[in-house]
Amino acid sequence: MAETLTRTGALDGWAARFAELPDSVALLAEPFHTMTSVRGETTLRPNTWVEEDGFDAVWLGPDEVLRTSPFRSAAELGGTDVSAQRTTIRLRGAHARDLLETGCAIDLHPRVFGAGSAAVTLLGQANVILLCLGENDYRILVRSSFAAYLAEWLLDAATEYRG
Amino acid sequence: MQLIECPYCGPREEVEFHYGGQAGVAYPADPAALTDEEWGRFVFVRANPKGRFEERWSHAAGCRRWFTAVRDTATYRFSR
Amino acid sequence: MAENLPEHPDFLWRTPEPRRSYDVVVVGGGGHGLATAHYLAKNHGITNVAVLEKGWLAGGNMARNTTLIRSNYLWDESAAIYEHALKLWEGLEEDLGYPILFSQRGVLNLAHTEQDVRDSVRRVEANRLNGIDAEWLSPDEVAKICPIVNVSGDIRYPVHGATYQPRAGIAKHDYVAWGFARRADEAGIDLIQDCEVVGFETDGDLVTRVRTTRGDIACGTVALCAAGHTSVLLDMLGVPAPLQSHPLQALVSELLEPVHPTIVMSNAVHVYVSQAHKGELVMGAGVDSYNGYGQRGAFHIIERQMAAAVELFPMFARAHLLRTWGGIVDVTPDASPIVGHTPYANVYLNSGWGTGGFKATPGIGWCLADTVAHGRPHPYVAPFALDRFTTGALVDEHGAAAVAH
Amino acid sequence: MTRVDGYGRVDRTRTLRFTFDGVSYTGHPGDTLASALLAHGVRTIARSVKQDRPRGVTAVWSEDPTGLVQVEEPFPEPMLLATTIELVDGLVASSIGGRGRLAEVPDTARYDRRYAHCETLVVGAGPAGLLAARTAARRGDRVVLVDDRPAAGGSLTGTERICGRDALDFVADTLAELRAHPDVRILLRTTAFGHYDDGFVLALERRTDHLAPAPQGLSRQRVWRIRAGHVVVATGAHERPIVVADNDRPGIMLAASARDLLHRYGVLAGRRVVVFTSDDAAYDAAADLAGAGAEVTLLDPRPVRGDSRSGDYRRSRGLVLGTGAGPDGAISHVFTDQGELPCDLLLLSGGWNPTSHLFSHVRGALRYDAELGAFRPGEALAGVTVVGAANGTFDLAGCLAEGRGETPEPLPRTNLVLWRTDGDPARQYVDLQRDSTVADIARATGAGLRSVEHVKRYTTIGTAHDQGKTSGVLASAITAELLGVPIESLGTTTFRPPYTPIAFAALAGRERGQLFDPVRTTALHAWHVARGAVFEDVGQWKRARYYPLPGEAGGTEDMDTAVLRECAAVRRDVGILDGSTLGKIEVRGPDAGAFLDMIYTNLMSSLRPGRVRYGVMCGLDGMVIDDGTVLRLDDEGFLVYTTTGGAAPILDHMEEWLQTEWPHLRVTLTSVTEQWATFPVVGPRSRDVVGALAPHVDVSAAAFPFMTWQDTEVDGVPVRLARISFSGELAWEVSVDGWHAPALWRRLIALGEPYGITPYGTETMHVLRAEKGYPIIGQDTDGTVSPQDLGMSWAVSTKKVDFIGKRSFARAENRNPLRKQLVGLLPLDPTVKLPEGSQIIEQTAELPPPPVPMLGHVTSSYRSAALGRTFALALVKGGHARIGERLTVPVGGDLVPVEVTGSVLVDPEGTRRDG
Ligand SMILES: Cc1cc2nc3c(=O)[nH]c(=O)nc-3n(C[C@H](O)[C@H](O)[C@H](O)COP(=O)(O)OP(=O)(O)OC[C@H]3O[C@@H](n4cnc5c(N)ncnc54)[C@H](O)[C@@H]3O)c2cc1C
Ligand SMILES: NC(=O)c1ccc[n+]([C@@H]2O[C@H](COP(=O)([O-])OP(=O)(O)OC[C@H]3O[C@@H](n4cnc5c(N)ncnc54)[C@H](O)[C@@H]3O)[C@@H](O)[C@H]2O)c1
Ligand SMILES: Cc1cc2nc3c(=O)[nH]c(=O)nc-3n(C[C@H](O)[C@H](O)[C@H](O)COP(=O)(O)O)c2cc1C
Ligand SMILES: [Zn+2]
Repeated sequence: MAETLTRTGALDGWAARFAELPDSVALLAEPFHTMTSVRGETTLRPNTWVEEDGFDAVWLGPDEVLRTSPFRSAAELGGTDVSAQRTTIRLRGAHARDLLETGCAIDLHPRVFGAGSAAVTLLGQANVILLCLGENDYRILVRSSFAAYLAEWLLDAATEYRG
Repeated sequence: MQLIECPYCGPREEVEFHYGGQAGVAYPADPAALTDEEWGRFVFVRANPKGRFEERWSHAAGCRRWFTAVRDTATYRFSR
Repeated sequence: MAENLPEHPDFLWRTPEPRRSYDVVVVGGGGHGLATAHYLAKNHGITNVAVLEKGWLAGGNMARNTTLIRSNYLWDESAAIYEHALKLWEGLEEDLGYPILFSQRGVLNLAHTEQDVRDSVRRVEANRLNGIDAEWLSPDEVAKICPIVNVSGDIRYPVHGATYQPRAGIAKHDYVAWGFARRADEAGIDLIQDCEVVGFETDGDLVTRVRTTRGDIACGTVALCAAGHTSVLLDMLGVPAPLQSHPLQALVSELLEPVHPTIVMSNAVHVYVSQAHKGELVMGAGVDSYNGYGQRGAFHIIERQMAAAVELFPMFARAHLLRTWGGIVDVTPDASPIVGHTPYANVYLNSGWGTGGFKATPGIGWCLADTVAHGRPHPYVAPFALDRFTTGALVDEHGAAAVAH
Repeated sequence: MTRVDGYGRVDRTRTLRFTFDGVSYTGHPGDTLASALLAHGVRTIARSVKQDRPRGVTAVWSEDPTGLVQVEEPFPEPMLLATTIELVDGLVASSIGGRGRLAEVPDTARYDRRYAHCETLVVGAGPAGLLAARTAARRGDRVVLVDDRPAAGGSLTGTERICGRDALDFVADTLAELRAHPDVRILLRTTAFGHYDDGFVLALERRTDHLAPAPQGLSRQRVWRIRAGHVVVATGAHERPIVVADNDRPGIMLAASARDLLHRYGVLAGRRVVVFTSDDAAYDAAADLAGAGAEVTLLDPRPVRGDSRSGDYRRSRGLVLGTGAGPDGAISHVFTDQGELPCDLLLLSGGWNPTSHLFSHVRGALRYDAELGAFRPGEALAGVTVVGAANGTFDLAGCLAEGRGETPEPLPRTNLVLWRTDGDPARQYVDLQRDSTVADIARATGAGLRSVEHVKRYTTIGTAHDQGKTSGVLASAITAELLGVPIESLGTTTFRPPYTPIAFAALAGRERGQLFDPVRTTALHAWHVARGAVFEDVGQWKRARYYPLPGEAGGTEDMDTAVLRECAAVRRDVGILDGSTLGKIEVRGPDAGAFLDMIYTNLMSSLRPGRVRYGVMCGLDGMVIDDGTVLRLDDEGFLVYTTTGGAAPILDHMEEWLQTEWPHLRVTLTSVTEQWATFPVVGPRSRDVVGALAPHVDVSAAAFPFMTWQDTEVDGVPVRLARISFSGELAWEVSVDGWHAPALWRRLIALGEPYGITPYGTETMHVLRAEKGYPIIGQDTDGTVSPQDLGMSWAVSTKKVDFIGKRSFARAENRNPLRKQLVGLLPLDPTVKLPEGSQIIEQTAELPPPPVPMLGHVTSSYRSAALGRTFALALVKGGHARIGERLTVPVGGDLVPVEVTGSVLVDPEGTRRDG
């Protein structure tokens, strides 16, 4: 067999188009983050994510936490492996929030949705998990089958900032 | 366009929710014991008041939890 | 397209004081109640009738609907009553002596997926066997009938074809109501506005009096024609029925020169459009998901509808939304009406027409009058009895009713 | 030219060129089309819709009922008000007769939307709104301030003094202060057009039309979706006319509008001006127009004038009764109770209507104020405050006080409420856009109508683009007068969004073209595209329907040829399908089995780990809603496959039952639809291919029986193999995580090459399953079909006490032997393919007259490579008992004879399943 089983990210092939964007709305695909869904009561505060020991824990609901890590395996994280269920897009730059506000209804003001915030919500017509990493720095987790749609949507939303 | 309070996630836009109609309609303990009419009523008939209504919603695009809320069907106001 | 609207007759209806007693009390002065009154007088000579309306006459869904009239329903039971209605529409202007601007410009129901195509063919074939005019059209044929529809392959959900009912049409809703009202009034029937029914007095399985905001009224027979408010009345009678009231919205554009010669409906992209006589584009979409009695709905429904409209009709991009409004429709589990007996021997129910009862107006008025006059369901409404939810003999018209019409 | 020096805020150092009705004109930045035309003395700019009478500019902003034009350049747009079109170089517009014309060319402009959140939204940047915004900003609120005009200041003309300073300086300072707050957003050219529940306000921002050429990339218009903790409505008031005969001529205007034209644009709309008013405000107009050089006569029916400005105008007590026109149809004189007066401009002022639309949108009740002759907000609404003229407070000091949140002392009123003067009702226009007159109202009341809602619909008053901004209250008042009832007993008609007309495209936003609805794709999408697949829309998914090969003469195969080829290849050799769109739900927990026993009609808890079972789900009414296979993963885990369309609804269905009915069950549900890519490898040679893929797995029939699954690894990547067949052939479903899907798929194709592996699409999949009589939920069912109807009684447990839908099977209708049941149909002519959807009737040589009783319909219909003929599946009344009978299917004009068969047409014995 010539080929070994290589991995493919849902947004492989978009890098060139992402690269055309200005720094103020930089998009980056972050493929291959391991993710697991862990069920049961959680001590995490609603609408937040935190860094734990080698992974990030994202509050998805009163009895569901998503663990994500770019380097750990699903077995290490525990729970149901959902690594390929969603893919990850990083959005940052001076207009990152402005861009999200063209399609996300929740209040993204840093006082309300600052670093450490997380929300399961809609962006455009895609269901996403939105994480705030810092000012104008976001991670967007989207169902893999919606990834191309969301990428197209984000690129289109960025039209205004292309100068 | 209502802002609906998810008991878990807080206020979110109406579009994130799925409506579930009347709350508190229990599944019959023994469906086989019901007459056709009683069963038909359970399957199809739900209250439809004008005014205060206890109803079910699910935060479909968010935490996916179902919850019960009280809303006035004439004013659309939720009682908080 | 008529340049000017016609002159109205000099007189429409009286404003009588309610009498103490009537042979028949029709609750609800919408299209259905008024048509019932008209046919009670015309077909059965019953004129000691009051139509009680809580607001202004025909100010409920009758004032709010998008006036689509068609009979191309799937099931035999539905086809029969809607086709009966359509035939009446075809002679209604003469019957009422009122220009109701009934315009048979045809309706296209677009298909956007393979399953839409199957469902469409199924309905067309069923319609034909029921003697209802129906055709299945290719995208090119669609474009011939309505050149402004985007039938190119480059939209998200390309048009795969459409069903076409040439005899379908629109009418001027208010004039229809007023035409019925005028005839009923002429026959001596009392149309009583600002008269809300707030309760019933019963004696065994009979309702003896109707309590209203304008006093109690003794009644022989009661016909409930309260559309979105039916549940409120049934609650007063303690009769459970599978009805849920939802807001349904519609909208119009400003007046435009004629561009849209027919009616186009699309289930998949959720919009339907016609151009009224004055020139405004009239559109509707789906119901809001939740129960509501507010005659108003959420704006995202309108926005989605506009997206669908511009997608299907690129030319509409710079038409302007002029006004939006909402009505309250009573929806049933199988998207078919509930008509006929109630547990009260002298109370007849007419409800559940949901998003599509305008087109039935003359038909249901005819059949309900007949039902009241003879004390048994007219054959066309018999299949729509309340007890079908017990037996399971539903008339599932979701396919035909997925989008408001 | 009627432009006067020293007035107006337009930039006269720059000249803009535009064309109206084919004639070229000039104007200045800051002009509107209306002000520029009036500056050139062009008074007639439209014709009325019914009577084809000339129409000019009646009011100076969005309340204008008459000045509708069609813009042609830069892009055609119908029915715009000349008063709100900002002048740009190269503008081309033309007059219209009350109806617009839509462009033939597609609109290429961008439209988008944006969300905003704030504690305080202020609508209207007049004095009241500015102060309200400033107060909120100083308090630390996040503030959004919107105003539909290009500049803040509202109806301030610049002649006023605020806090001892020039009003416009005060405006500039206040704006500067607001701009300095980081959390204040000021949106000019932005109309709040709809107010919904919970502080939700929609506003349209016009971003580029005033810039010529429009900048690249910027959306032309933007819909702001504002969620505000508190909404301050500071939208001012609309002046309304007094109705007099022939009041519709060009050259007749509202008094404040003429004043605004002078101060904002430097345009003196007439030289010989008659002002007819019963209120004090119009005295300002008289004084200012006189000051700018007009000859002004003011008529006021009141015996003593109120406390208003004096100026260089004549005033007399009197009434205007009608108007006369010159040859151009524009006003030339007025008839008064004292005789005729020549004029080129008549200003009417009958009082003011608070612009309370946004208050009314959220069902705020209005109350009639007899002193004002106006409806004003009559109750307090939570979360909404109405301030300034919108609240019926018409003096500047009062407006400022309300803006600050104070309650000013009401001023004594001196106005006289006058709706109309004597005259021919047929010439007294109430709604100038709809050509509706007092006579029309009289006809309506004469016909017996008693409600303003009826009068509106009878006369069409208030239904035009302006929605009765200046005419609505007049109509109520005149109706009241004619009926002899108090106006408050009639009220107004209902205010509905939008406040001003909004282009459809603006509301569509970016949800157009491919962004209209999400396109969902599988991990293999790129491969399908490269392979030339033809796609099918299945819900939001794009699924490969078939893969046409290059045909003869440079074309490609048509669908029939491609599908026959794919089908034959699968049954002869081996094929592979991208089945990744199937919904997948992991059901986990100690009670998972018990839960699934309630969800499925058959028993699931008895399934052993390593095994697979097919199952059917019904709704409460006993009708099939979905089907699919279930893998038992381990003691507490199941993997449920749903149909592609069922993925989301079935997960919702399960969650609903679990959370609301059986919360005591210890079960969790996790969607893993995209986690797992699934490829059926199907056909006699599938064993070879799967064997080559997983050499460590014994794929013999004995070791790997039908309806079992095993995990393995390929290059260290976990791969799941399941012996499931949706075609009757020997088959495995190969599943792998989405990351490795493309590589594994390519591997399978490479390994399958020696065996002639053929990728096939959904169409072939449908044919293969139909040949075996497997139904597709949603195609062979329509929500009215029970498992028994499908011939699947075997999948309905008789052992279980209960499951969803079970009780419904016992209803009368479910036991009706004439229910429609799934059967096969073979056209007697094996080349005839019945169109799907065709209806079925009793055997007949001639179509009887309608209504023809129908027995059912064709649900699936294909050409079969295996059978060498066409066949169909159908739902037929009492179908199971009719097997062997002949029936007729009308197709177009033909009557196609068919024979009813069992639904399994290929390999009914099931011999191919194990290879
Ligand atoms: C936006 C919209 C679009 C629609 N489009 C179409 C379409 O295109 N084609 C179509 O066929 N159908 C359409 N419909 C549906 C159609 O309007 C209704 O099915 C039909 O009008 C219902 O019958 P009606 O006219 O008698 O109802 P209504 O006009 O609603 O009459 C019911 C009357 O009962 C009165 N009432 C209620 N309770 C009481 C009481 N307690 N006492 C006294 N009076 C009472 C109400 O005030 C009301 O006037 C649409 C509906 C809406 C809302
Ligand atoms: N003398 C009188 O009788 C009389 C009558 C009325 C008003 N006035 C004067 O008018 C002024 C009223 O001040 P104010 O601040 O209340 O109102 P305003 O008229 O000065 O300002 C209201 C602003 O809101 C804008 N607006 C209206 N609806 C809007 C919407 N839906 N979206 C966005 N913007 C919208 C208007 O274009 C305007 O710019 C005072 O100076 C007052 O004295 C006088
Ligand atoms: C077919 C149809 C056409 C209409 N055309 C117009 C129109 O041209 N202009 C308008 O303002 N309203 C129009 N309306 C809407 C009515 O003004 C009004 O909104 C509707 O009857 C509901 O009443 P409400 O808004 O008073 O509650 C139309 C309504 C219908 C049903
Ligand atoms: Zn939630």
